Amino acid sequence: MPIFELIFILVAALTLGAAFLVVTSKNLIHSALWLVVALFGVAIVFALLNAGFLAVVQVVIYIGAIAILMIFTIMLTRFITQSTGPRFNTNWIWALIISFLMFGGLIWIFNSWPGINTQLPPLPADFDPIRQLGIALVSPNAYVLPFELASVLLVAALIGAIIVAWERT
Amino acid sequence: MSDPVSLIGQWLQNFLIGLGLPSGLVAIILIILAILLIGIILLLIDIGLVWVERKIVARFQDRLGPNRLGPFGLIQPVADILKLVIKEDITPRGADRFIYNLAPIIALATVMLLWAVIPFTSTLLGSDLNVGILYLVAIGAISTLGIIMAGWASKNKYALLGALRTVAQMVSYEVPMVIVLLIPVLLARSMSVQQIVQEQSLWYLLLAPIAAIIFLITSIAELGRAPFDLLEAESEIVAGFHIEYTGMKFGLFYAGELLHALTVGALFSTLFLGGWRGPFSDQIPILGVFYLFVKAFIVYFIIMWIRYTVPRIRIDHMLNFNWKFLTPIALVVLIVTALLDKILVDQSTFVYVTGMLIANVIVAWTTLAILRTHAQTKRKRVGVDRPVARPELASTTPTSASTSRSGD
Amino acid sequence: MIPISWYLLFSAALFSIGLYGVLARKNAIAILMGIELMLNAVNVNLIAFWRYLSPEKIDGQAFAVIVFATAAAEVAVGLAIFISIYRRRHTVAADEIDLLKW
Amino acid sequence: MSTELLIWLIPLPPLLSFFLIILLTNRNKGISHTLAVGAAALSWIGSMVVIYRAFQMEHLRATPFASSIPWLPTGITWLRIGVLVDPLTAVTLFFVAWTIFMIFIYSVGYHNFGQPKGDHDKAGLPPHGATISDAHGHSHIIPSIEPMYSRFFAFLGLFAFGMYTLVVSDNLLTLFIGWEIMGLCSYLLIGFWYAKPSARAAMIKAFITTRVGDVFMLLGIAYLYASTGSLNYRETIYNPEVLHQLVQTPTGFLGLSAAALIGILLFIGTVGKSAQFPLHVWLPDAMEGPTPVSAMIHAATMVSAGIYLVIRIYPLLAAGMEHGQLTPPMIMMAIIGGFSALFAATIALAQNDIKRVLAYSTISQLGYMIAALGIGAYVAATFHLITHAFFKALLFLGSGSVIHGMEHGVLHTGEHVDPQDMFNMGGLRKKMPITFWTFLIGGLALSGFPIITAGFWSKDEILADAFAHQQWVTFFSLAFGALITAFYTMRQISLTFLGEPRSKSAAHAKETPWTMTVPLIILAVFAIGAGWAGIPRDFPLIGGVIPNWFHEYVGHSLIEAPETIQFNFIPLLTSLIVSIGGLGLGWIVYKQIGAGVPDPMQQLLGPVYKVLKNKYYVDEFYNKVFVQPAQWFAETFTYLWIDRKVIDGFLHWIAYVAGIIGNAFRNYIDKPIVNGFGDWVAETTKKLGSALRPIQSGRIQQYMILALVSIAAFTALFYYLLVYVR
Repeated sequence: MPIFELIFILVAALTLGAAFLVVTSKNLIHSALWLVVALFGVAIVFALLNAGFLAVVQVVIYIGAIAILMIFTIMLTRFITQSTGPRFNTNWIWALIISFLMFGGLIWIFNSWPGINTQLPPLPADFDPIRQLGIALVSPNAYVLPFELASVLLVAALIGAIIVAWERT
Repeated sequence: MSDPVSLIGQWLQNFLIGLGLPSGLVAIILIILAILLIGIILLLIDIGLVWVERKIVARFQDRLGPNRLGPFGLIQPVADILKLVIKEDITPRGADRFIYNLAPIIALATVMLLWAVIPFTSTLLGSDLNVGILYLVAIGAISTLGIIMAGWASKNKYALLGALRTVAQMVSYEVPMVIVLLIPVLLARSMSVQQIVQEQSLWYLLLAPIAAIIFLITSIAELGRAPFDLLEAESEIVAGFHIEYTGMKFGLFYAGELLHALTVGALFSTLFLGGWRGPFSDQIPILGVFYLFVKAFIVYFIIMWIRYTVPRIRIDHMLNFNWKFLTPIALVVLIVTALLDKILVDQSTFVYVTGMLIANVIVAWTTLAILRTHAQTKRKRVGVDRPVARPELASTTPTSASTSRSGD
Repeated sequence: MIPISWYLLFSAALFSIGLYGVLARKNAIAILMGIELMLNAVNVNLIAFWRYLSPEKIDGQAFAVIVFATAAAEVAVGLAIFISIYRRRHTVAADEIDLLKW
Repeated sequence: MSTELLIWLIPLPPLLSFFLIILLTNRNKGISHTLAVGAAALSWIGSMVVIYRAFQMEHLRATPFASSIPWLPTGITWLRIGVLVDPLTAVTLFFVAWTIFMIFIYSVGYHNFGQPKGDHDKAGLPPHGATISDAHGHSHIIPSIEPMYSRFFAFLGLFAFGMYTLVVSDNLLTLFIGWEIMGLCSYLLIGFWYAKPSARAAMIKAFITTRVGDVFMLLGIAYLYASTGSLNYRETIYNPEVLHQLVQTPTGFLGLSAAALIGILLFIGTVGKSAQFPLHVWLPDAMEGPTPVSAMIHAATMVSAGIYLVIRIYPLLAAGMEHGQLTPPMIMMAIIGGFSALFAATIALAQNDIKRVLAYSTISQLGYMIAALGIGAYVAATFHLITHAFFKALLFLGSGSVIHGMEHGVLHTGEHVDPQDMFNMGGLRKKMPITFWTFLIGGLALSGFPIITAGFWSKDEILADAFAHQQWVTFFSLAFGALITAFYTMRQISLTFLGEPRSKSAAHAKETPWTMTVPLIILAVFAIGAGWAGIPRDFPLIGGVIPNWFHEYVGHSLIEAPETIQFNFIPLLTSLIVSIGGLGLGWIVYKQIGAGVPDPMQQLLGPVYKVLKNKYYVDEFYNKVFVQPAQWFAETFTYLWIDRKVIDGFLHWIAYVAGIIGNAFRNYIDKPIVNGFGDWVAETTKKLGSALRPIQSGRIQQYMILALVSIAAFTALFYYLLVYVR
């Protein structure tokens, strides 16, 4: 069914374009908004991959929290009326070369992987990723330890962020 | 007979296939038609809401409200819309034009997107997402984005301040909101909104009253309505994020806010008041629409009631209230509910409900007791005479001194 | 149907764009955005591999969830640091925050 | 409680009070003196119980109260320490307990407890008085409380511990420990007012002088231990076999036997402690301390300890005595004792300080005892020790009371007179009646006033013994000493109490509080009554009315009880004549001395008076012979010649040579080779660092780019190496 291919190509193009604008946009707010678009595109890609839960979580966390916090920080840290100066540092040409090298290297590595042309397998009959994920995250045989560590990390980050940004008068 | 909407859909599908269109295209056409239909109905209701809001405000404020155009001023919203449409559309110099124009659209669109997962009847709903609850949260996050875009793109300091307040408020209140949203999920054992409604043979308001109250409070905060209307506080930042908007762009914000209020009512009804469930709603599904809207309007009325009764709170109080009160109590309620559910899951319905209720009452009572002692100590601390540099001045103006003290 | 190579190509491109942002942008927040893009690319890869190679196991998604948590923590701390730096030095340009040289 | 355990416990309360006061209650004067007096009372009660039980015992000599514990391991044997109460200990304990307890009580009043704090009083100086205003608005200066009151009681407590330890111990080692504790306490207490230079000098003098004796005593103890392997009295001194063996052992030193040498060494300790000639010089100076200290050290306890030691080791001293032939130590004792008795008594004639007179009197009386022991009058010496302890303590406390009363007068009148100078006193009998009567009793006891006073009986017994043993030199010197004693005693009493006041202060003197007078009265009772325990059986009229209990009882401390001497009228008449005569002469000479009149003795004796006044120039002699040569030796010989010239010169030479060698090393090895290499390394590192420094730009993105470029380069390299080269 060519419609999925179509959707994927459209979304991928949109996402990559938005990502490109994220890193090149002169205005940081625009960058942030393009980031939102790119993240939304990734969410759609997740949905296309039958990971609905992650797609929605992507929107909640990345757009609802991360992107908005970034915009918030941009607003707090920059005089919006002022010119923002040069976008790139002096080494941007090196960065460009390395990025292309990285892209080429990744493509080369993927290309040398024998499973590169794996086709989409059918979904299992009892496909219920949310239940599976929930069980996996709290099962002692699976990911309960990383999950708990992640929660500890989040709490530490929460406290750390408060301490770091605390304005001591 | 029992489900006219489905019948119509069936008929339309057959009709279009009869016209010789491919079935895929027909499905897409039908989906688009359904989306349009819901959108149009919602916008029409929105127009009605203008009248309802103005009329009820007037009653709260001991006025008559609009009463010139049409019976009971029913034509007044039309006049309002006409006024907004014919007003000059101003875009401030230096504004980020694209974002400036995009913001009101997002503001209204996100509200309407919420309706995609709200079930109208047992059969009639936009999409039965298996992550429906998360979808609601996600869309709420995007609505925040709309306000930020508006505030930033206006290139106005007040607008920017409003936007900053928006971020602080909405991101904060999302936390307890998501936590209490987990309680219906927990009780229904599903994140699907339809599933939650179907599980509510007994309203979750009875099983989780505290969660319901917290959800209502946080929803009002998400709405940005009084007492949480800091993002558009007229007396402080003129009009906040939509200060520069005129004409129909402002109209979109306005419509979005009104519709959002009703949407919150619908969500609250769905999650805690049984949604479309009511007498005979299983036999005659179309009755569900009626029940849903009746419940939604009741909640909407309550929201308005609060809005016109309670004054705006200060921003630090707003944040303290969220982080130091709502979030901890939401966590406690979640843990208590989860534990009780695990313990009582095999008991009879009566025991289950009573246990949940008692647990909620205990949590509420404990919270109030803690609050009372806290307030008493605070009052005592404030009430103590503090050493002052010039006592003769302190004694001459005792009232002003005491009021300024009680302020902190 | 879409073969996995499409997703891999997509994630590689996204990763490289993010890397460029990280390496080339002056503004520290923009660098953070680049990092987010890279993390997203990784997540796309994870989900794609999960979907194509072992949809019956949930490991890929679990990894992605933990990447989400890490990303959130990283952003929270990172932004707090930027605000703190901005208060002291009135800049968030990464190449001006160079007190730790020599 | 068993008697043995009780004996162990007797010394402990004062020690406990010492630590409690020092560590805890130093700030609170009331609690401190309560603790100290309470501790003294506990020890007193314990002593009384022990003495009562000891007096009840029939055969205390054969089976004394004794108990011991192993203390120090000495190879395969243990050095045991323990307690012992035999008759001698019992009677010693009796007067020790009483006098210590009385002195503790007396100290409370003497240091003006209950009076206000002084206006300008400083720690280390006697209190100068406080100004108060009475109801009529007049301001008076009254005596003020001692600033270091608690400290005084702490020291007294430690002192009492030392004395009790000395008395109850059953061996020479613990006796020596108690002895040395008392030495330390006398040092601390004589220098109690340490801000006075004279007090500092006196404390050092007392300490060093007694140290001379103590060294010899320690030698004696060591010799005894080396010879017998034990220090226990009952195993050595009271063991005939051991004594016999010691007597048989020659030492090769002046032909003395071991017993004699040990006895002499131990006796030298006593000479130091009991202030016999030639180590007597510290005692008069020690009057710088507070008067209770004088009473404690010079009457009741410390000097008595010296006599107690000699009495205790008497069997050792007398070992080898055959048919009245005195042993060398005894001859030495007789000579030193007799000489001291006469010598000190003559000095006392010319002293004006009320306490100094008593100090020389003490030396004199101790000389009596030593002399008595030297002629074998064991019981008489013990008897005189006890009676003397009581009446001399009484006299010291009485003199303290007089000084206290005078100080009151001095403060009242604001006169600048010495409150201790007898020529400033006079007529105090009306002002201070209790002090007068008790002092009179003490003085009469000291002079040996016939029949009623304890001093008469004890002194008479010594004279009788000397007469009976036909030691004529001793007899006459002691008799003459007794005459002088009676004379200066009367001189003291007359000058102090009789006649008219010779200063305004004396006219305004005031009786002291009850805490001071009550001990005086109690001691006065003993000053009279103690003598009745030892009235000879053959004494005319009253002999045999009271049995001569003392002679029987104490005499049994020895293995062979000394035989009762035959009664003879000559010594009795002698003692009557010397005492009445001395007193009468004193009365005649000193009955009326006006203010500002010089001492009649000055005209009577002429240049001799000057010699006496200056104590025969002994201090000056010691200064010339010992102190100044020692200083010259230290300053000139040791410091200037040996240290500066020889030792320093050698060291300077070594330093010079070392400097030359060091310079050579430095210039030819260290600088060019070691430093050169080190500098080269440092320089190279520095250059390298400077060259590489720009890499660390502080810009994180540059670091990342560098890292990624490196990764890319290394990847390419490894790929090339792994894939193409192989």
